[in-house]
Amino acid sequence: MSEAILEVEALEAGYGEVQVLWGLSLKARRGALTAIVGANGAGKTTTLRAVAGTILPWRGRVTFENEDVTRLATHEKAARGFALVPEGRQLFSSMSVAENLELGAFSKRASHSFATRRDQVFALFPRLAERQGQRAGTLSGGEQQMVAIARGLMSDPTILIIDELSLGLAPVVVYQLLATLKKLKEAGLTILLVEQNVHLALALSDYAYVIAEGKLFTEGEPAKLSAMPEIRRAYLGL
Amino acid sequence: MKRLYLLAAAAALIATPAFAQNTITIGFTDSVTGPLNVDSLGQTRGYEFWRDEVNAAGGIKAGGKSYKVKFVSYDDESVGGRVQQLYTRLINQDKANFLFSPYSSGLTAPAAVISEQYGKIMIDSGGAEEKPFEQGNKYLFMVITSATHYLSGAIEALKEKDPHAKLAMVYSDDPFSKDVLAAAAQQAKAAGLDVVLDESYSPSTTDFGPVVNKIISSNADAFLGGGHYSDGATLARQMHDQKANMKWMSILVAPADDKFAELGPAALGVTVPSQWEVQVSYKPQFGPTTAQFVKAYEAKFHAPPDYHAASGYTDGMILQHAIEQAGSVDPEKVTAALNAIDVTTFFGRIKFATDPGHHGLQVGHKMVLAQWQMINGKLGRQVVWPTEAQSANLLYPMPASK
Amino acid sequence: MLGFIASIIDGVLVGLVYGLAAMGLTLIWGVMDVINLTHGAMIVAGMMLLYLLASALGLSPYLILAPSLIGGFFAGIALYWIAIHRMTGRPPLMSLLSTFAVNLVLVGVGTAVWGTALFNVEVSVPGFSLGRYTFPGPHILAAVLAAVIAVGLYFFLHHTRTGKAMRAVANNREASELVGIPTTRLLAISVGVGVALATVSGTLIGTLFPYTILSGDSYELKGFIVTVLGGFGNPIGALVGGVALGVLEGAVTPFVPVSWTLVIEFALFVIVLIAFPGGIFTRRRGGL
Amino acid sequence: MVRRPFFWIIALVIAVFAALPAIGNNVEMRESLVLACVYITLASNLNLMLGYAGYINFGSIVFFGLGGYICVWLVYAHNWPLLPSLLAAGFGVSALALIFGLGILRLRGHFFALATIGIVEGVQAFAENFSPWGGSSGIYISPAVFKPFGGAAEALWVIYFAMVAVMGASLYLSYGIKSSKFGLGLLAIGQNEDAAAILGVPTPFYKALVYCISAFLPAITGGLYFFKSAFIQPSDAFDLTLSTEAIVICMLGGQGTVTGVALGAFLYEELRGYLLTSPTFADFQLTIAGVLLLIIVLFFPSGLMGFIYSRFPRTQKVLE
Repeated sequence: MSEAILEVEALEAGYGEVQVLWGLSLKARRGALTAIVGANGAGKTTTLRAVAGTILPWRGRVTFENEDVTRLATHEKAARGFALVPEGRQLFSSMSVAENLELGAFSKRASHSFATRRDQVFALFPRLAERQGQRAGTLSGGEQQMVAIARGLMSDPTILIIDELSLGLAPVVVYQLLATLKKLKEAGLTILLVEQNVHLALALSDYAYVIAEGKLFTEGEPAKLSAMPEIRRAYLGL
Repeated sequence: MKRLYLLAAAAALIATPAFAQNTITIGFTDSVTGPLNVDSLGQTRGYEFWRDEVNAAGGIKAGGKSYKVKFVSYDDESVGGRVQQLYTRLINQDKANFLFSPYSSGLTAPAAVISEQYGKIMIDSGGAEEKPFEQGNKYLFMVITSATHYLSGAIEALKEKDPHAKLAMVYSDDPFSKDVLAAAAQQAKAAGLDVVLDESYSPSTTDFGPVVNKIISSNADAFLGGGHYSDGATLARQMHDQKANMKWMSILVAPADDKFAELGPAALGVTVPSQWEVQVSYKPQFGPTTAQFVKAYEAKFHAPPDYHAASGYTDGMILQHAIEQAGSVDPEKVTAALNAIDVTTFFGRIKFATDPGHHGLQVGHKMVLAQWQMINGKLGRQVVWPTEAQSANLLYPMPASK
Repeated sequence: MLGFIASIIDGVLVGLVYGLAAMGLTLIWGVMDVINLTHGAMIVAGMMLLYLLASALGLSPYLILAPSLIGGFFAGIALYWIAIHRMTGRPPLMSLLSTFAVNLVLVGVGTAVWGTALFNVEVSVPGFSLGRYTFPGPHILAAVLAAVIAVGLYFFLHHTRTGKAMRAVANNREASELVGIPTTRLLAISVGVGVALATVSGTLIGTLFPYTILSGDSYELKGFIVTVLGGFGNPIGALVGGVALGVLEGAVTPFVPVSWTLVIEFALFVIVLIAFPGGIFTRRRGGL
Repeated sequence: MVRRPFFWIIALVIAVFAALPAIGNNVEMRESLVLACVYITLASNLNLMLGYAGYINFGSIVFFGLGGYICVWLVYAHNWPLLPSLLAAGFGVSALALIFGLGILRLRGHFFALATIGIVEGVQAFAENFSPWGGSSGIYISPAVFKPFGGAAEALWVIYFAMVAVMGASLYLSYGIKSSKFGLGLLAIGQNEDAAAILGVPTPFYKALVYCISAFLPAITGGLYFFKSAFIQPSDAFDLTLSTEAIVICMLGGQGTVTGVALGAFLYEELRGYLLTSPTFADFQLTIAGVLLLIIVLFFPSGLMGFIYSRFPRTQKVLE
């Protein structure tokens, strides 16, 4: 196994006086697709927000490429190659697709190779090339998710973090997107995927963490997890 | 909260000297802040100039005593909202014996209500509107010519120069200006002049472009209007910028201030009804002559006095005269003395109406008409009307815009 | 008839200036949902700078636009850190009050220093005449400059890195942060640009009319109307909204007493607000 | 309600307001308290909109000014006695508020706030042009109208006590609404209007109702105030600053609280009065007011009551 790019240790976080995460630890390894799964309200999105810095962790440590980034502002993390595709897409809805991609490459590290990266992204999502001039808010759900992923890729990420890839999308669209993720992984990109659909996550990932009630429930290779009776009962409906 | 009251009480104690029996307190509000600040400042300087002169001369002498004059004044912020509270405070807490008016008709009217309620004499040099004098007030006295007569001189002069002049009247939507122009419209009609435009604009107007176009469209060749300082000056500048080419322009208040000269060519030829100008030469029965007044004022403030300063000074002078005549500071006796006054000062003749329907209204004083002309290469005001008082000939038509 | 045409032309000229005066207000409003109540005071700051520099150094008024722009920008940055930064995420009332407080301070200091005396800066630029009606040169120049500034701002917002980032922040602050935009700095810059627009418009308006320390208020009020007509943050919308207002004033004046224009304006304002919350000329909120 | 301590606290406040200036015939204190009464009445009624339902209304001054105009006009032009004139002002303005409200209450947030500014400016411009109300010169009433009260001095006391009564009524109204189901619905609207509607709060009706109610007492106070002044003109009746001050007061005291808003109004009036009349501060009173407000907004956003509650948590049980 390769070294960990992102390491989260004993993370505690919450909103106001409500604590959501109670000492969570996990790692994402270089070149691997790591999944975080769990039921609705288990703390998956909160984990990502604390990691990305949109909320400030209460305690614990986030290390990214051997650097402590726990207290860094979100945009500074983004500048270090940290791309989060947030839940609900969060596109710049009144701006065009092309502008969304351009903004994806806002950080200095991404701007130098802008044209090549854009071509790569368009090769990955030919639909977006056709819709460059359209306002992002007027696209279909699947197309919007494509823009969101494409925007993340434009930043030349060291790690691509995707929150709830499948939420609200038709199965056929989800399937296409998964195929794309697979391609990206094969090209060597490190991916951290948060997914409510445990089936999907386990099918795709190299390593997975299961969270429940803000704590780590279990972790391991997907094959091992799918074999565990608790997992099968609680998450896979078998 | 208590502490604030204590502070205020302590401040009042410190401010009140122990030998209060030989001091009279005069209270007023002035517009330290807000849009009326410029005009109000002139009036306040007039008040203060009078006080300093009286005190330097040993105070007001009446009934064998001499009274030093003390002022208490507050900022009314150019709005009427607090005027009544402040005058009530002046009367009750600061124990003001007499009151002066705030600046402008809009503020004098609410203040007059309070002075009447408490039976305090208020001498008014800031509000020219007549309505407050029609309420049966007993203690309100106006030393300046009232709004009704502001433009009568202008209309007489205009009629003499061009009996067929077409008049545009555009004025600020405030009590004073409306009162002035309503009277002027009647006088113009009586004089056979043709009023082709008669409109008011909001006091907050900053751009008179459409108004000026409307004046041009009305084919008027003479203009009467304005209101207070800012709007009047802006109107003058835009009339000039848009080459309205009037033969005659009379604007209220604004051109009576020396700062009007800043408008440069836009000021040239503009006339203004003025309560008083440095050129007038009435023979005073008491008090300074115009020359003495101007000289002393300039020494103190390093600027020539405008009519607000002169009328403010007159407020004090007339009050002083009435107290001396009455030989007492008793309000009823001083009121009687004021009712009986008929004198000429450097400011002109002063006499108050005594019939109940107009009590306190000024009936003695006359206004002059001043015009901005080039004097030795510099812009300045000359008295041009009435002819017997003029310091220069009226320029008609006014010099064309260039 | 000629009079009516003249009124309309006048309305367009004045309207462009209204649009410019509103642009800073609507930009800050659009980017961060803050109504900057210091806007009027900032316009006056631009006017005062004009007076001070033009009378003290004898500079041409149009040269003073540059220091006005730069000074306004830094004043805006200061305003952001003093009154707006801590208000992010709080109810809209809070930023309204904090900017109102700063406005009180500015007007208070200004009044203490200058009183409400009138200042006049003379500008001689040849004008243009239509029959008896004259359109003074400074008005034409100001209108042209207003249009140029609006187009420049449009270009800045749509074709520069910072401008695009600003629109992104207006559109979605969290996503902006996620793609690496330092949103706090961008917000500060936005307020800087918004205030710079206010001071520049003040400097320009100062060449048209005499003014006092309180002259900004009416432009601030007109700015609200323009924003409602033209939508948020959109410089071209502001210009269109301004012209609509100016033309309305111009078109109405020949027919009704001048004093009724305000009643008509505000009645229209409320009706438009109710009928098109979000502006007539934009599709919806966030359309920066 | 009568059993709760807060009911008696309000009664005590009314008694103190009525008694303090009356003892020793302290006219100066009375005049200061008149303005305090106006501020408390305006701010408390504004608080129904702002603190409870979360709507920023810059137009509260319109209720005050229109109430003043209707009352003064009826007294002046139609020789009505004071009481029916006041009632006509109250009901007339409430009816107008309902009409305005139906239009602008569809707007939210800044838009509602702007529309209310538009209404203030529009109504003022209207009054300046409306000749039955004297246009911009306004209406003067002759001192003779005070005769039925036994003269001006007596009339001023009667008016003062009436204003204290209206102020007390405002406090009871705020308190009564807060502890009612209606008040709960308003607070829900203030928190999240859409959620409130889903939970079954009839939001359009509640909003219109509270807007209408919040107009009644300010209109009556306006009537009393301008009757007392014997003079009304548009620039005083519709001064936008007073509306803004009412909002500042709600913030200062703690929006949504009854005590805080009343206390805030009182303190504000005393402070402004002090700054305005203090020889030391007079020149910089605007600046000082601005700095103080900024400090409060920045560092004490929950206002006076927030501060009191956090320092003395037990007060929460007694105060509203």
